[in-house]
Amino acid sequence: MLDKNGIAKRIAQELQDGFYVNLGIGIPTLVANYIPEGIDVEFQSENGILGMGPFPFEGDEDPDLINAGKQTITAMPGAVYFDSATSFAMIRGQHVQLTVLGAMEVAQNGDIANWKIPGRMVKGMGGAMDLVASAENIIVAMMHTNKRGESKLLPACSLPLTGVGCVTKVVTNMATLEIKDNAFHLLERAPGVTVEEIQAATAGKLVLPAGEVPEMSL
Amino acid sequence: MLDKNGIAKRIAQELQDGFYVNLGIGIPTLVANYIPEGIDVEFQSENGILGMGPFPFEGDEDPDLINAGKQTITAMPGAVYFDSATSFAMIRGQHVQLTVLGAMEVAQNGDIANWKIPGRMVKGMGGAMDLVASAENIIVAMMHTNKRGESKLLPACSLPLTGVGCVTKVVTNMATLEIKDNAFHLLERAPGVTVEEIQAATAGKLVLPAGEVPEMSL
Amino acid sequence: MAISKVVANAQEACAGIESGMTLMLGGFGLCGIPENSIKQLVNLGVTNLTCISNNAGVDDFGLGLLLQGRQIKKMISSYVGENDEFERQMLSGELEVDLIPQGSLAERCRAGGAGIPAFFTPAGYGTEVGEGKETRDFNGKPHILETALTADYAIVKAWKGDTAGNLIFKATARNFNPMMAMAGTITVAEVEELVPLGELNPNEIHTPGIFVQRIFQGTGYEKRIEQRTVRTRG
Amino acid sequence: MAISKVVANAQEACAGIESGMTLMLGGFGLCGIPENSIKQLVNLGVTNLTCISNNAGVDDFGLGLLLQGRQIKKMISSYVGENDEFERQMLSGELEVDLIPQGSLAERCRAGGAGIPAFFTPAGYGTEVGEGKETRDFNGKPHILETALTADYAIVKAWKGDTAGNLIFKATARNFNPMMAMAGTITVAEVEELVPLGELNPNEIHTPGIFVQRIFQGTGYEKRIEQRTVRTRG
Repeated sequence: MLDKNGIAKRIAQELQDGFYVNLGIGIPTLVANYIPEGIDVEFQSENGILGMGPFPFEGDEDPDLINAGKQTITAMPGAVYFDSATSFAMIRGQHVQLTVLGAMEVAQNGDIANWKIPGRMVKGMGGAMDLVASAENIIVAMMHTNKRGESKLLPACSLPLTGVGCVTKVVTNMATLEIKDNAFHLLERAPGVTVEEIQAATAGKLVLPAGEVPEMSL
Repeated sequence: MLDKNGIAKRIAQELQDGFYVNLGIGIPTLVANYIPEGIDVEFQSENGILGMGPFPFEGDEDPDLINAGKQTITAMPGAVYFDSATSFAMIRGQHVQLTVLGAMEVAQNGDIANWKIPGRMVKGMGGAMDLVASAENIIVAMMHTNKRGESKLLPACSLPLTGVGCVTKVVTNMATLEIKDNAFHLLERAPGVTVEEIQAATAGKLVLPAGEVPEMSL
Repeated sequence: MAISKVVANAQEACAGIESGMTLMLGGFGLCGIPENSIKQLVNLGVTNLTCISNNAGVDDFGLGLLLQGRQIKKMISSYVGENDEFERQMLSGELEVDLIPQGSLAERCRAGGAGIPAFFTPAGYGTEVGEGKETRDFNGKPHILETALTADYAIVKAWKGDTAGNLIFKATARNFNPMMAMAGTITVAEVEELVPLGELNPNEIHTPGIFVQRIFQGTGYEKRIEQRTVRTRG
Repeated sequence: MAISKVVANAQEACAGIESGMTLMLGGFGLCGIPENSIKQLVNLGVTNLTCISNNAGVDDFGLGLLLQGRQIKKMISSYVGENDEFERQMLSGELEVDLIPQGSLAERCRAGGAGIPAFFTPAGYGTEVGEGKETRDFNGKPHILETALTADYAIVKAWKGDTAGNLIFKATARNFNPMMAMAGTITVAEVEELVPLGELNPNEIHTPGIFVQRIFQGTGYEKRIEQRTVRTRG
């Protein structure tokens, strides 16, 4: 079973040289800590920076320099600042090659719900709806089940949708899954997790590969 | 009868303190030479400058600094450069208070034609269609008749239109006219021009004021 | 001579703002918000405001101050997760809320300023956001029609500005400020530093002064940090 | 580490451009045009091009060079008044021409780069430009629906650029270059000065490198002036 950092580490393997990447709040943010050797990527934060660097050293925080999670950050050499319209021109115009988002629910057809629990949590969608409607390569990073132990990989989302048919891959604490043909296709098991455990924790349609299910190599 | 500079001088009287102004190619460009005392205006050129100044001194020409007529220009203190999309955001968004344009024909309903003579002259509309479709205050600066002596103030335009029902005022070598209620309303005579001469040179519906027609004071 | 937009302070800059008006307020979280003008709105005591702003501040800062005083009737935002009072007023129905995808919010403000009354975007298709909106496929992909946003007053915060209203923003404090500056019938800009005409490089200006009607140099910027995140020195 | 976009020269930058492709070329008149790349297009001898560019150069410079060699099948422009060969080919029917209002051209390129497939504008309503296009009233005023433009290659010219493809333009040589940079499947940027990473102020960059796939430092810029207009010293 992976922890949050493990999920991030696994997703970092999806980074390719030359990718511009948007990382959502939460687990996705951690992906930046595991960029593979010899790979050049740049991180876009939708509030208006490309070339986002690590958190500042204590005392170096600049209130005018934050990421989309409102955290203080730094800028890498070659970074650039821009306004919100330009930022979403990058996103909507598909200039960002990889988007990593958290989710409350993912459906077997690629639907995602991550912005609203009616009558209870009303935080807003922020940039998530633009991201999922536009990106061609969307990976969801999340726990396989919620706090009550219920599967977050569903036949259909029960919560209000953020986007339809858009998620291409899901990496959880238990598995890596590809979404296609209206099903979750199991690609990898997390270390120490059995196929049976994944089956039990997946409410949506799960398709197993012909042979063995490989364990993630992290 | 006015010459081109006279027309420009008369139009300059329409400038008000705080106006952003777009001047078209030709006679309109000359308006900048006659800004009334004590009035602050700024000239926008749609190729990407606000705060356009006079032509440069010989030897100071910068090929990267031109106006929409491709003429070398200078920038005033407080000037700003921007891209074409932003430039037309200013125009389309009605942030420019006065637009002065040349025309081949103006109709009594405010239609204007100034970009194309079918089968003969095909230069393109440039920014004129955006300007006339957006501006609320459009003055046409032109000769009252064409080279063949035919009226350019018509019941209806015969040439392909640049915009519909948009011209609010016309200043020619002979007169100042307001367009409203589907007619040209004569406001002023140019020095030495009689009402009869204006009537003879105006093919569209001409409405005379109740009393005397004042002569322009230049 | 360039047109001067200078006013003395937030009081003069906010003159004319009345109850029931629609305001745009720049900023992302607490970053790049017009602190001086927000305080003046509290002082003015205007109510029934419709506020268009990406966020709603925190309970005791930014737009949260207007929420505390029940000055806001309706918020148009993309994310309001940092404000308990907001959530309370929203869930209780005291506050009308229109939540909009962040990119659509930015583009709708720009459109409002640029004379584009409506545009198609894929964001929100198939979700609550798309309900009741016109849908059309382009290149085989569904899009929804979104309309422009404008405001009686747009209130923005810049780093530097000159007397002609030209603005330069700093780092990610730029965010929504440039588009909102375009979309106000009256646009108020407060700046950390107001400089004389000609001091800003015309190549480096983010918001041309034509979009700004009033500018003043603010005072006492607090620039509160919402999430102070640091790493330890190695 | 930022992603490097550097190629050696116009030859490498234009690799892959083939006959029949759609190209966007920045510039207004002869101001801010990609001189090196245009020469390389002449060298490549590619034909049947669709060129999207505000103007068509003059007879012996800029896009006029491609017209002389009959390399262009179709031009999409707003104003072509300075080119006799253009007018001859157009009136004789050798050259297809789509004339577009300048603001719509700029906005359609931006839309293409920004994932906005279509938008409404008042420009061209009631004229030839509006014929056959969807019309709709907003606030009592008629508008027409215009669609986004994209290109196989967008070729732009900047003043300074860094290895990550970030661009800064000079004065009015900016014009169409930033929007076209957004709208190319492959965007080529030629710059007068290519600087190392970190040398450009991230606050002053006009075109973020994400929009640029290839960048090189051009040589021998002629920067021809179309209308040299001066005043005499007093």
